Amino acid sequence: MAVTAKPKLDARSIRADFPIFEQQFHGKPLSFLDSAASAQKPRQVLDAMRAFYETSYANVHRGVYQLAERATEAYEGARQTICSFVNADSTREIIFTRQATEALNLVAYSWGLNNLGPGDVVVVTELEHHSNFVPWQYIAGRTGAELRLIRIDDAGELELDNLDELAAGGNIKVVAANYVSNSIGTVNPVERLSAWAHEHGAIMVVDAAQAAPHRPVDVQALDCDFLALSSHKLCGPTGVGALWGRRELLEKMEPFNLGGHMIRKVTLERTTWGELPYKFEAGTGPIAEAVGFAAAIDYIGRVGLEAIEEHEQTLVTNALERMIEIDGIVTYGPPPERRAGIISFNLDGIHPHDVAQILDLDGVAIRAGHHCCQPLMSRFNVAATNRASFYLYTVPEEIDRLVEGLHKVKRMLG
Amino acid sequence: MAVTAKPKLDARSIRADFPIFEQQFHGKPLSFLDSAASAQKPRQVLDAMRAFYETSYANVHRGVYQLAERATEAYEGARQTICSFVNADSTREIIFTRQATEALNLVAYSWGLNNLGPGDVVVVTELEHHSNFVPWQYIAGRTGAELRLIRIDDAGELELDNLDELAAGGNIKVVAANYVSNSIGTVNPVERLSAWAHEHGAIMVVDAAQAAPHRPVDVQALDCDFLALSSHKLCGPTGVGALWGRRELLEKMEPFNLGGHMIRKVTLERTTWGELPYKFEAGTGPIAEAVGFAAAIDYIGRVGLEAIEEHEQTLVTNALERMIEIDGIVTYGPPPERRAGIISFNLDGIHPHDVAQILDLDGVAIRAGHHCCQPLMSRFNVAATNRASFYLYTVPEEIDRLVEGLHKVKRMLG
Amino acid sequence: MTEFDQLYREVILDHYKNPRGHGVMEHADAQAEGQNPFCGDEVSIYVSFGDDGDRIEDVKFSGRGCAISQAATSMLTEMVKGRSVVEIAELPKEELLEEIGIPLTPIRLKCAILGLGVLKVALHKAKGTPLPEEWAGLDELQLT
Amino acid sequence: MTEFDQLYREVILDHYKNPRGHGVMEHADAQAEGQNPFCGDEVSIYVSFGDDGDRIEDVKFSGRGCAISQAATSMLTEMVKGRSVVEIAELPKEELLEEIGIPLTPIRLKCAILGLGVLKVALHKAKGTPLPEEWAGLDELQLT
Ligand SMILES: Cc1ncc(COP(=O)(O)O)c(C=O)c1O
Ligand SMILES: Cc1ncc(COP(=O)(O)O)c(C=O)c1O
Repeated sequence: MAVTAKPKLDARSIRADFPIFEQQFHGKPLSFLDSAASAQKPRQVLDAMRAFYETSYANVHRGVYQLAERATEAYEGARQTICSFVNADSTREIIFTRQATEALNLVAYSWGLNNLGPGDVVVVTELEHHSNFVPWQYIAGRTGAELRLIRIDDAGELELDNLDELAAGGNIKVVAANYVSNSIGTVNPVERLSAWAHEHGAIMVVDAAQAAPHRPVDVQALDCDFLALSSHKLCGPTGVGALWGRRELLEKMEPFNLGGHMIRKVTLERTTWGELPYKFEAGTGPIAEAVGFAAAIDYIGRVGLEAIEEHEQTLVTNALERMIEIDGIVTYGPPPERRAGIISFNLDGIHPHDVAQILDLDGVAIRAGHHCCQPLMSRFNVAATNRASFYLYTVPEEIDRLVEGLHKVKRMLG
Repeated sequence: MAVTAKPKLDARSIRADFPIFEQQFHGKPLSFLDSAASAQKPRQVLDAMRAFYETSYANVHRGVYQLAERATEAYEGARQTICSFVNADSTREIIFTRQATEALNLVAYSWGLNNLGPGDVVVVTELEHHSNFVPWQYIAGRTGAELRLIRIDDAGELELDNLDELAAGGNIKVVAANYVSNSIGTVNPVERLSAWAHEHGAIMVVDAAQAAPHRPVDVQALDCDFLALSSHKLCGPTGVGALWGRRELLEKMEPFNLGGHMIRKVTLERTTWGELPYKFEAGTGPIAEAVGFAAAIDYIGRVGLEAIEEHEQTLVTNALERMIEIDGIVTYGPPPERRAGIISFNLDGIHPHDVAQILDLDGVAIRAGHHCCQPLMSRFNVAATNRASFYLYTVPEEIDRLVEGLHKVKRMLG
Repeated sequence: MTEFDQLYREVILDHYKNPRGHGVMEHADAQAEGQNPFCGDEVSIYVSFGDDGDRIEDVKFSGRGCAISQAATSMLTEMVKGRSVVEIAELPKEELLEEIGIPLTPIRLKCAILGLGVLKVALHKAKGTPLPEEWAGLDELQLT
Repeated sequence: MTEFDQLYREVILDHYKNPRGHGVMEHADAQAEGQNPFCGDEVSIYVSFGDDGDRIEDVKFSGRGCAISQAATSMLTEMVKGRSVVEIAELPKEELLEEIGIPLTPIRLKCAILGLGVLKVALHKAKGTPLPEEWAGLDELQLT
């Protein structure tokens, strides 16, 4: 990448693009600090979908008439946008899915069911979201393969020293890891895991659901084999995500969902599969959602992912500094330079539900729970944490409000 | 159902709700006669989704804060709307999927993979859309079960006389049929198939993707076990559909996709599944799409499904009368009173692509192809047909334009 | 009254800060654990019956949860002591909710009634009292 | 010129109504079938080589398709006769498209080049000429 002038991001003017911030909650403006669960949507994305429905909507691919051609062009254009976004070689490697979860299930079922067996090992990390944990556990269970964990240290970073122990006495076939942890924000050394996976002849599956909104994701640089995305985390609509997969692998794989659009020829005796990527896209696709997904990628692309990452890092650094001064607070996760804009924490003795509830009464929205990471919660020996997460529309005052709110919680329930 | 005054539908005023009709194509107004592939969207649906994103958007279920509660309420409210729409007993029986195709795959994988084996028989009809054919063929293949076909007669109606022959020498486990054929509009006697399936101890799976937009669908009256829907066919957004399933069956089934939201507790050793319907809803759901789906159901509900059915029947009767006068035309399918607003036809010697292309030049959009029904095409010994399909916004002039267009095609290419 | 005062009214805070019946019972006549799948909170309930075996003599609970769930379970222990097993097995959740007396959103409702659900499971296991499906499955995890 | 005239210009209609090279070849030196997965159209191509084996002597085609695909395949038979196997194996689709000379949307493009693809498959099978993956898979269905 060329060296460019330092990226800048004007969160206040970005914020004006997001209609959700125009209303008040409990008589106060909204501090939405839960973007790691799902991001808000800018007008540009909503406009793109509406315009699509109003002027270009039809079912795609088979229609001869103009409207169907327009719709197909928009849908395939969105695929091209995603292809560039992750720096893939070809749009044939981009499969539209419902979200990252389904993308990961597609790999687990379609690759896993047919390639795993007794003696084989699937390695996941203790940091995984359930969506990159449970599918592997389930398919390993069905096929007789074994599931093993890369553990984390107390700072929430992967323990990579004993990887070779982990590999002992088994045939590693899959390594699955998230790029950024949604619970504690850790940025994982995916390149290193890919190299290790490939040394063992295993495939490397990357869950980039939480990374893609915050930093550039480049499948060539990561040298992985599969990568999963969700639109709704990066300011796009719900109902759509994508799987990138290495073509040689996708070509050898069985399809997952079956039905319309993914076939070549159907007879009673036998069905043959269509070409990539259609082989994996059964039924009517998330057409308008794909258009919105692409509009969101364009939107965050215009802001600049480097700028977004820097903005979040400034916020996290600042927030962490002020939060650790609160008496009895415990924060989880690595230092700011190795994490995305996510802070998980607990206030000693006060349940996260109460923290989140009291903050909400002041219009500050954070998440409280296990964040779909129960293995990680067990590791830290808690049932739940509070999580504040930042995004391109987060302004510094929201951190003030968060910190003030936490002081108030302590006064009330401490 | 109580006897009510004859339903009325004012297609012209309904049409004004659909922004797509405000533009021109090739300098002519749009006659959109491809609603069987996907319906256009009224402003009311687009507004509902936009308002949701602008005022109530957050990820659902786990958030303690107000915005998340609002979003959850809207999402679960949509589930309630669908529950009433199909007359299900409980919202626990309504599972959000991407579309009908995924709903059918869910049943084929989750029920089929674990309940089918050698000696078992899966029965589908020759009328099926690939989405209710290929999943069964694939899962039957994986499990060693056998796939058998209920054939159709020359009018495109199921041959039910020899059902018992079909059952001979095998253990019927699944009967899968569409309620309305998307290719030729046949309305199938699902109640009768359900009774037959249950006599044999089989489950009855109904693909209602094409029925639900056009006539009331009542899972109690149909007495089926599973039923699949797509939002985009009934004026709702893409990216969402639903599966209704009988609770006793759903409860005994393994999950399909795995990940966030569908679990109860995850440990390295073992994961337990959440309650219905969440057990089948891994990952972030199609939240805004569900809201739009419900808005579409409300919309067509206000117009009235009986009124829609009657309107389509008038159009079909009229169109068929005029079309059969065209020299060399072949139409497929049953008489108007036993079909939905769908007419498949061929103009002797002229390829459907050319027919559709020439009609498009006059702003008339019809579909040409196999309509994802290759087994049916083989039955009629054609590679493709033309298909004109009508919906609540179709006005009689569009039939004039269609018929005129067909005459023109004959002049040009005949 | 502010929203805060409504939600965390004095009696709730009192039960939260000084929970009644908090602790473990060594030789319980009935016992169950359960958890709220939405937040992962876990509660264990211990019951001892009176000599006739038909009455709840004492109830204790352990585990951790939010103020609402802790306070609600604490109130529950006071509410059920001395009442008959059958009566409590059938106790509508509304009775507990009335006692709690604060507006609850669906997600907080699950916190408030977790203890009651686990108590019903404990009675079901020890006495075979009916367990409506609303309450079933809470204890499914004891094996993990 | 109207859009109709553009799309169905005279030469297209002529080839469509009077296709050249339409028919089946009994003892073809090379042969393949293929289909357009989007519309289900099927085309069979038959080739006979000259005595040296390096040149295309004759080409015939059968199957059914739309005006565009029929006309394009008909034009193709005229275009390739007498040319070398290697040359046709490498023939860029643009050359055929230029000959067709009408604006094609992506979906009609597939109709237009189906015959060319099947021809390339036939040469590949008979002569082992390279088959770029753009053309692969067209004949996958011959088993069904
Ligand atoms: C009868 C029938 N079944 C299934 C489908 C598949 O619908 P979807 O693509 O929305 O899953 C369709 C739509 O084409 C249909 O008409
Ligand atoms: C790291 C990570 N993986 C996977 C997911 C699942 O995303 P989705 O629910 O959109 O499939 C999430 C979102 O919660 C996530 O943060």
